[in-house]
Amino acid sequence: MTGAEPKVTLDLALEAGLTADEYDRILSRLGREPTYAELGLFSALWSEHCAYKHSRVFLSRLPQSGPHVLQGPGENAGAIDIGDGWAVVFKIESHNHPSFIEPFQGAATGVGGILRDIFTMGARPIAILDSLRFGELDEPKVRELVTGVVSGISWYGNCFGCPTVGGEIAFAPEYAGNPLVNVMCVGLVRADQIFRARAEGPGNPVFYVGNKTGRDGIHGATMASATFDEHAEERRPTVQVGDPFTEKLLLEACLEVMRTGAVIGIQDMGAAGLACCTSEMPARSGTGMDVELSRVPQRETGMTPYEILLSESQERMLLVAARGREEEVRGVFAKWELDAVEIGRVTDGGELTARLRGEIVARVPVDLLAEAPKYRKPTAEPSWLAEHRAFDPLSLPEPGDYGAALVQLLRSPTIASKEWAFRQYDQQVGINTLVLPGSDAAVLRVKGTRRALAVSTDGNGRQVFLDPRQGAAMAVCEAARNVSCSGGEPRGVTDCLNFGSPERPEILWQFAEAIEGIALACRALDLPVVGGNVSFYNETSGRAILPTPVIGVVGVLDDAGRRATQWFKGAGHRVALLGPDQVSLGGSEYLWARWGRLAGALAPLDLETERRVQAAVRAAVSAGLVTAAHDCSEGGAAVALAEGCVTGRELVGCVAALTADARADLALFGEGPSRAVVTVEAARAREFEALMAESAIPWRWIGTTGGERLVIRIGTRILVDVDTAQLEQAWRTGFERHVA
Amino acid sequence: MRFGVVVFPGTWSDCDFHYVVSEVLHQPVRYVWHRERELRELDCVILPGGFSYGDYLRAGAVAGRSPVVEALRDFVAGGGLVLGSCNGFQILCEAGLLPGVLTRNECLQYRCQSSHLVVENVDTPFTRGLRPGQVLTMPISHGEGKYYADAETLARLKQHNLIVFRYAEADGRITKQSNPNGSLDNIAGVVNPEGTVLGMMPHPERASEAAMGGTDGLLMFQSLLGSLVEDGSFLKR
Amino acid sequence: MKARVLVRLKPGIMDVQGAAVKRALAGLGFSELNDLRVGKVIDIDMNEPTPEGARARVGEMCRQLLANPILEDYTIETVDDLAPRGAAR
Amino acid sequence: MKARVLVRLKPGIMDVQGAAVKRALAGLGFSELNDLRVGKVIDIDMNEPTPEGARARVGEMCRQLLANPILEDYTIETVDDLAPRGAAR
Ligand SMILES: Nc1ncnc2c1ncn2[C@@H]1O[C@H](COP(=O)(O)OP(=O)(O)O)[C@@H](O)[C@H]1O
Ligand SMILES: [Mg+2]
Repeated sequence: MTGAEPKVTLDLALEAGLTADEYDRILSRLGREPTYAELGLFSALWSEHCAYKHSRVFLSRLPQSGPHVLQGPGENAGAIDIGDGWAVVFKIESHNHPSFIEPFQGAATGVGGILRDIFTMGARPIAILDSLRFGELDEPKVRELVTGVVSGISWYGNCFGCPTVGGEIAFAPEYAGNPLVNVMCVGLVRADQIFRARAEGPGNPVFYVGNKTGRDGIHGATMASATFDEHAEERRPTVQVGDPFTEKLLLEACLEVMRTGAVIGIQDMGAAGLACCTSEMPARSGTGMDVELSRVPQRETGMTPYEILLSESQERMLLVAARGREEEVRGVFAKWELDAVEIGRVTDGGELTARLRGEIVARVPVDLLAEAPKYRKPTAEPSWLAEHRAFDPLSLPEPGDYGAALVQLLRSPTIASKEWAFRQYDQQVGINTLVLPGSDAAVLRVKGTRRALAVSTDGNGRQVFLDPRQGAAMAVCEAARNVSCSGGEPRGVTDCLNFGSPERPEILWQFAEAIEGIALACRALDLPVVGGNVSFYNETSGRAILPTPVIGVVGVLDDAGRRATQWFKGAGHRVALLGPDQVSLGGSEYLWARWGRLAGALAPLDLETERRVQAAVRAAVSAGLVTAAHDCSEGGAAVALAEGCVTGRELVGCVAALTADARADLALFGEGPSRAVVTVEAARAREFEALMAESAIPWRWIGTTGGERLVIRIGTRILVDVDTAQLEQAWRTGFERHVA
Repeated sequence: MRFGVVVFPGTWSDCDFHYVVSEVLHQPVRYVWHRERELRELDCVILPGGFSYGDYLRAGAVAGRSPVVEALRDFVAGGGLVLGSCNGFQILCEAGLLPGVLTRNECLQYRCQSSHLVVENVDTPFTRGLRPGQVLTMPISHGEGKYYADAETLARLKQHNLIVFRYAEADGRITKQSNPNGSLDNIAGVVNPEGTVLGMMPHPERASEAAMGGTDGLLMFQSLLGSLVEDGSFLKR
Repeated sequence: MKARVLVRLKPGIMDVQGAAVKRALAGLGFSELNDLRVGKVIDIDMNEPTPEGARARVGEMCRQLLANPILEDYTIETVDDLAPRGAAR
Repeated sequence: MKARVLVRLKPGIMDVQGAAVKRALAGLGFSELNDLRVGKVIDIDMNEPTPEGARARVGEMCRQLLANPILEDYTIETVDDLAPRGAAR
């Protein structure tokens, strides 16, 4: 074996991020010391990022199957049947750490990675959603991060040609040293033409396709230590740089080559690059792989086997073709001016063999690489949580001016309009987007059918912080409710779980609880989780982010014409508030924006009520009864009403009355699950009432649209009476004024 | 009318134009690969939006020197019609088939939004079904759409009425606020002196169905089809 | 004083622009290219009497804004270095 | 042979990016700037033995692709011009 690389010792293994036990396990399975390249394989594939060592035992709690599931977790992305022979393929992924180091390229390559996950399945990406969390905007560093991340997403998605149709941006000091950049992608494929990351048929050729390999992103954190670097002073850049143009060519070439029938399996080279593909693909198929590293197209000279195996250069795929059909594969990639090089073949015997000019540099059983140890580390409820939760927000004084408090909330960057971001995103390429960003969920038609898809992402770190189980369940409910309010029936979930270090019992407790919550909500709403991503270690100097599960939901509208948007459509429509009355200021945006406090208890969640409210909203939308439907979440009923007034093309006023049995600020700004505001033309009020009675949900009429002001009263007391233009101004500029 | 939609590496509005021509207008249409030189059987060639060759050096620069664009010169000389939208407009300018150049948006950001266009020239096959001064609503989606030409060229454009669309308010007033990218004189689209090559930054294909939020783009396609019927002179050969 | 800053991607960082331009030139018949990389040139005219002073201030500008230290290297040339030496249009 | 092309906006063409960078630098306290413009530098490594030959070919590249004559001027420097000051020409 090659002598150019250092001899492997326990110390080196520890430096590579393995534990002594793990190293022992490798020694005993191999029956010898691993080579340097082999150690690299283990270090990468047994890393938390690739192997989910700390999360796997918990993730198994999530419901993953259902009548519509075509592909659950375990492949590059999940797939759900949507009827008419079509399937949606979707997944969400994080790129938090790279985006903090280099916001533009980090976010851009995040988009690139998730797009590849979708099109390796044979699906054409039709929508991107970006869910972002940052520290507070008064810090210049945060503003730089925001502009860098948004322009990176804009550049990659726009150049590639997939519309960005939704997402979120929220702010909290806990994200200052660790922003979250989660990107979801949705693709469409014929249900019987889904491709998988398999390496079947010993003897079949293995092709490397796409961009050349450089020294990008070789996990510098572990092994690129000064000891082995001849030029320690010019530290190797580990940042990956995106190339959306090549990715677009790769998309077209992959979809075209898949149509030839010559492709057996394909996987994108994401984390741990070639090492990951050459072990995972055969491991899934009970085969092995024998590859010649010198054939890998390289951008730089003198790359070592270690570097070639572990490079995370972007826009690359590994493809297994049917023997005898190599020319077809080469032909398609040549047409798109991309490298497609046969670097090896599928073998039997279950080993990955990597060679450099014939000489073996690594030979490892693929099941050993693919089966990293799993851990169930201790969990413990944080000692401080009870105290946070015990706080009673009603011990704080009421605001003197409720109208001003509402304006302040609308101006809060988390609630304010995100148009500054999404107008930098192409939202329409593909001409499918029926509802653009700015409503509860984006709606995209499925050409050639009457159907449409509704998609949304949601997650509220504050609620999860105070009550991980219920907060995470509420995130599922909110994302699904956004889809339901648009008229879509939620069909599937993808989740991105952003947490601190799992080695701390209280963080792992948050994680475990959050998964329980997601599982409970998904069961209640009949939603399978078909894919997702775990991002741990989101902390700086011991300070973790708010625990932030981000939930992506995809729903189906059987009739694309029967959809709803959130803004009021004109005067004289009756306004109804659906869902329970019980709300809380605990963990609310109001408590944060006004008092800077993150404390209190959440309003209770009843999943059966949630299910029924969503079904009722959908029934009303699909019966064509509602003129607007809007989820009632951050900022409570007052903000939901104000958004109805100001988020459409024209301002529409509203007069509404809330219940008198609670304190005024609680009634106005209190947050609780399972609620939505809908408007109904007066002439159809009876029909709507009948439908609500049938749905057996709590609801009531609260007002009428019209005029130029938003007026909210409780009993005879007028609490809010503000010009819609003033509300709009606050909402439109609240975020943009910080970044423009 | 036989349409061709050109596909460069990096083009992305190709499928959208193809869809509108075949599914909305029910006209024959085929994709034209960027290496093709044979365009004679077509009546109208569309250069769609996208990021041809990544737009890495300058938008449209590399595509503007490709075989199909070279072939366009003969095609145009033979009376063929060419519509370039978004990246297609950038390519036509880079190729010298239209005067001027498109540069980075003045705000230095990409912009995807609805825009209003006032129609200045209805003497082209693309606009003959419209009224002078008519206001159209169409989306834009670009990072490099700021039209620039030197003073002499601008004077010539005006003198020969070669400016077809200008960014405007909903009521047709030309204002600085309605100019989304800082284009010279709010220029959104120009045509060659023969009226047969139109370049525009907005996306008519995204405004060709009511479900997509408007049909003003369709008016241009209908003008095109109308021109074929009414006036044989727009037929080439 | 005039100064010129050249900002270029660090060696090893993939230059997507350069690769695309190189390919395009090859397509136009320029087959003699071994390598082509695209960077930025920033021409500065500043109130600063000495080349040393200019160099120091511009270096500060590079560190604070003009170059991204993770991806880019920079070189600074002041009027001295820029004196004509046969560079032709 | 190595060559370097500087592509810059023609004088008189507004440089929005340059203006934005200048503003940002002023915001950081660099008040001594009179003017700042941003252009491109293209570094070429080519199979061409003579500076004259390189200059001619690169000129051709500029005319055909690298610069847009409506907007941009270009300057070509070959290895001679790039040699460190004081080194033999
Ligand atoms: N980063 C973003 N990218 C695209 N769209 C966004 C982004 N942030 C917010 N949006 C859009 O703005 C609208 C409001 O977002 P949000 O306040 O999260 O709504 P809700 O509270 O109803 O979930 C949604 O349509 C959402 O998709
Ligand atoms: Mg939300």
